[in-house]
Amino acid sequence: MLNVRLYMLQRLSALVMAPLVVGHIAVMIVAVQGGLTTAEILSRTQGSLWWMLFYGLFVIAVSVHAAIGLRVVAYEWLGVKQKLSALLSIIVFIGLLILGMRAVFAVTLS
Amino acid sequence: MTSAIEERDTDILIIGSGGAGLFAALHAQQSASPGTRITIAVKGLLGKCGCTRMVQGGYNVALGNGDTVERHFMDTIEGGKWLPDQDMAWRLCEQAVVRIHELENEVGCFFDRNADGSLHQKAFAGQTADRTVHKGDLTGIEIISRLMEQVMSRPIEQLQEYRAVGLIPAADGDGLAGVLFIDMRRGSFVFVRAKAVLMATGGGPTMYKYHTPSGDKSMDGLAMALRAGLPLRDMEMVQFHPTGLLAGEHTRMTGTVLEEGLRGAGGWLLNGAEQRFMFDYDEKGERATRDIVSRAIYAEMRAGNTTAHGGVYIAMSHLGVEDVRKRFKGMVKRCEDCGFDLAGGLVEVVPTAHYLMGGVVVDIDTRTALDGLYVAGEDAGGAHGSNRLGGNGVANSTVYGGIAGDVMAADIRNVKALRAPDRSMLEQEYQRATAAFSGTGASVGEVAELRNQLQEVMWDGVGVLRTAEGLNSALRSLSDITQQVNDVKVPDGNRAFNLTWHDWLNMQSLCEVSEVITKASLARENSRGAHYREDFPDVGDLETSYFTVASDNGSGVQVAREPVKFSIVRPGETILPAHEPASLVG
Amino acid sequence: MTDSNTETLNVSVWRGDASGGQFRDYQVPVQENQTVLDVVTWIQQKIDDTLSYRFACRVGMCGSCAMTVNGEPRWTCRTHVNRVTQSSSLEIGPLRNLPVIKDLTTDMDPFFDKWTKAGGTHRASRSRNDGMVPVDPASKERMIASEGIECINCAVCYAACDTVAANPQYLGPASLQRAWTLVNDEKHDDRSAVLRAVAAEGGCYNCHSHGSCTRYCPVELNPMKAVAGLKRTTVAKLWGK
Amino acid sequence: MIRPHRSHPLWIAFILHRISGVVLALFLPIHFYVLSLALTDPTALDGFLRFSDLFVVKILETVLVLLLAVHLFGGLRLMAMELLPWTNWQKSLAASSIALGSAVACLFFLKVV
Ligand SMILES: Cc1cc2nc3c(=O)[nH]c(=O)nc-3n(C[C@H](O)[C@H](O)[C@H](O)COP(=O)(O)OP(=O)(O)OC[C@H]3O[C@@H](n4cnc5c(N)ncnc54)[C@H](O)[C@@H]3O)c2cc1C
Ligand code: HEM
Ligand code: SF4
Ligand code: F3S
Ligand code: FES
Repeated sequence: MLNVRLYMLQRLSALVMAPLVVGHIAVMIVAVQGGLTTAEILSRTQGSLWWMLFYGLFVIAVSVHAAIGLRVVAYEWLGVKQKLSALLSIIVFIGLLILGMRAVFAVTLS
Repeated sequence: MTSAIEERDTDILIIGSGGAGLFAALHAQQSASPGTRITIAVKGLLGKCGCTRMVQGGYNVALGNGDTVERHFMDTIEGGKWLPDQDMAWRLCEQAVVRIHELENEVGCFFDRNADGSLHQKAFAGQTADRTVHKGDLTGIEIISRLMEQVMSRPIEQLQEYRAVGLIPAADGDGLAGVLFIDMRRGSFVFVRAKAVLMATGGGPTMYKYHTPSGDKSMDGLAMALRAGLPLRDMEMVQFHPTGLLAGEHTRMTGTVLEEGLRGAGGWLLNGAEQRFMFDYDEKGERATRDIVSRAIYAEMRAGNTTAHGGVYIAMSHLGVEDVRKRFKGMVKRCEDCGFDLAGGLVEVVPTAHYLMGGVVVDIDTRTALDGLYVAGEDAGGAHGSNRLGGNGVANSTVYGGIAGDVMAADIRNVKALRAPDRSMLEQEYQRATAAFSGTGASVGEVAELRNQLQEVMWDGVGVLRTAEGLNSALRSLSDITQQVNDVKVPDGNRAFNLTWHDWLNMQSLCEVSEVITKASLARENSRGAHYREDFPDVGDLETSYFTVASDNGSGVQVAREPVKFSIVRPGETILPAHEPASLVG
Repeated sequence: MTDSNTETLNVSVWRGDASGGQFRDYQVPVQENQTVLDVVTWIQQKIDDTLSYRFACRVGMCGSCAMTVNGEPRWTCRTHVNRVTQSSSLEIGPLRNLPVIKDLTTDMDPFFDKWTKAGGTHRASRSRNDGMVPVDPASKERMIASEGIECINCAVCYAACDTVAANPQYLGPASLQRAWTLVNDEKHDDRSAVLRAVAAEGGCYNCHSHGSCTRYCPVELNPMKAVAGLKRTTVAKLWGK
Repeated sequence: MIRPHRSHPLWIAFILHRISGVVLALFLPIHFYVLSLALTDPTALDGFLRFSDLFVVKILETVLVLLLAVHLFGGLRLMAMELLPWTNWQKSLAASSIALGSAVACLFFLKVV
């Protein structure tokens, strides 16, 4: 099911995400206090190249990572055939990437 | 009815996957001409049955540091009390050197090393040099696992859970045509034809109440050989190990070996009154040799000085509980798993039937009197005489198994075609094996009950201490038990993996060979090595030593005596150079 | 606690074959020093002579007797009944993850086929005519190889592993552990071939470190550690090249 | 029924890792969708954020953080086990990673409420 490449991609993406997740959680703990508003979020992120890179990278990594992860789970737990789960995995990857990038642009651009 | 028998062909057929069988398969595969079909058939799973896997102590081989093949040979001859076939013993000692290198370098075993990287060798009892190569105290697992891997990864056909039930001669009476098997998983019969057949089913004296060999062994090979008219030698020579675990009759753990090293390290044997007794029998006390200790324990038992289950105790705690725990980790854990505290408490032990020195008469190339049949390993007689040195068992099976593989590969080059079987023999063996289903006798539990009876009879009458009276009475009981076995009815609903049927077949083999052991014991009117006659306690004249040869030519088992040929060395002499010390062990 | 002769065990034994089956109940008298194998033997010898099971050595060396006992994979010849009974009842079935032949016996061929597939066969770098290689028993490599060498190929770990259950290609803990000993065996002629075998489809990357293999190995080996070693070594090789 | 052979620490660590991973992966599209509202429909986003002031939703958020944190530390533990030299306290490490994850989630919960 997993070969070296997929295995390494999953680990690599996880390693990339590790600091980003720490950052993300930290931001949430700090930001969420007293509730969130759209304006609040946007004022922090909008127009910031750094946040764009931060979340952009996050989205790429998580798309790769979750796609590989779900591929294994589909194969092992849902009995999805090898080929089909590979296809599914690609769909998940593209889907997450598009949705994720849209979200990143939404909060950082405009 | 023979139409119920499936047939298949091969060139070289090997029965058994112990050290002898696996080595034969490997060598045959290496040396046969390309395209030769090689098949290995075994009663259990490949490499997971038989006794080679259970070897603890190790493998005897002379590898220098003062030790020589000559010295190994002399120890083997003296250990066997001048009864071994000297040419076989010599070949064993000489080829062990090659085989151990093969095991390490080609098969991939790893044996324990000294700190400087060289092989570690220790001295088993009865040896005059540090000679025994080992892998901790699980040497057999290392040897068999590695051999099994080699055989599994080569083009060798495996027939697992195939039980050999009969050797089928050629129709024209010229040699062996093939072997009749039961495919145990399906419960059906398969006749395998081959140009050469190695029988390596590993003897194994499991007809005794207490025994060490694995449960699949039931003397099938020797029984088949006997029925095929082949002579068996030294059949009275049953080696007992002094310290088998005694845990009650209902557990299969009973009889399994507690290692020799326990006594060597200073363990005590105590009788039922918790008193040491070994010094009443021998000045070396617990450190005396296997046969002496076994006889002493047996005598205590007969005198009624026993523990709850009727044995004696082994005690280790005086050596320091923690030390024992560390030094004999495997043994302590094994005892603990079934509820005994070896390190701190007392564990009940009893002598237990361990090894059969006797077997089919073969030449030094494993050939038998029947063309096309070869025998190696514990099934073959001759190499050990009246006693086997600890560590010479695996050496024997691996050395001669390898030889058999090479010899068969060479011999079949001159065999043009498969031999046509004697159909009436095929039919006869088929009928014999299925007679269980047409018996008239009783119910569930009968076979197991008869096995218990057989084991009692052999233990009491043909055991550690023997007399003419006891042997004769055992013979009578044996014929009675055999009769009852023939009458048993085994359920015929489903023959697939029908264990009760196989227990019955085991009993058939065991009864046949028990009779041979008993008659051979009667024929030897002296006490040599493992065989002890209370009515003939003398060793007898060494110069005129004889060995027993039993055979059945259709009129019952007859035992003859044949003089030992001292082809290399005569009693009282040695082939060691004059300046060599008697022993190199400190 | 024991009125040994009168007390009985309620034993459920799986009966059937490849086409299916169900549990059947038996009453077996409690005895001291009774192993699970002894219970099964008692049933076959005294109650129901059609029961099939497998054993050979009866002392934990051959790995033929493993079964599922009260939901856990175990060697039965060395499992004392006291250790596993729950309110004097026992449930005994065939080992998981292997095809059933009949009752308590399974076909172990898939297990051994994977053993070979994982590269678990020594390849000779010298012949019987060469001397023996001196090997320092305390060298790092040898110590690692020795850790996993006493495997009795009982398939208990294979049955315990849920990844084996879920992923038919997965080579499983025992074969990978054997491969790991060979990767650390300096006598092996082509160790990178072993690494290639374990990195291929079905290989070591499929292990999710459940640790059930290590938890249940009756001889206390650590296949999980061996598989981690394979992952580490194969990945390092990827960078190294 | 969870069979007894699965009731040991490392197996529990595995199941937590897998479930957290799957739940996070399923949550992700929703998360992304909601954030994209900033671009397409800011009022809806505000509505959503007010909705998330509800106590139940706060709990749900905390659970997500818990899963993320547990998955993070569990994942780091796995990678340490696979890629760094072996250590013999895998069970303790597994327990610690779960504990650490829970601690982070607690912190989050306390701050949020
Ligand atoms: C507990 C124990 C410890 C020992 N320790 C030592 C030691 O330390 N050193 C030493 O040198 N020796 C030792 N021995 C002796 C040694 O194990 C044997 O002498 C040797 O291994 C025999 O090898 P073999 O190949 O002839 O037979 P085995 O290894 O017994 O193999 C026999 C094979 O034949 C198969 N078979 C049997 N019947 C049939 C049939 N009807 N059809 C098909 N197949 C059949 C069996 O299933 C098995 O595969 C020990 C023996 C025991 C029991
Ligand atoms: C923070 C950093 C993260 C790390 C360190 C990490 C680490 C890992 C690792 C090592 C695995 C492999 C587990 C295995 O093979 O047994 C894995 C699996 C997985 N991860 Fe992550 N992960 C992280 C974040 C995420 C995120 C944010 C998601 C969700 C979107 C996610 C979803 C998954 C999924 C679905 C799996 C598959 C589960 C399985 O195979 O058991 N991970 N993760
Ligand atoms: S690793 Fe342990 S459990 Fe697995 S096959 Fe080997 S001995 Fe059995
Ligand atoms: S149980 Fe299975 S998943 Fe890996 S750690 Fe052991 S092989
Ligand atoms: S019978 Fe050999 S391990 Fe249990």
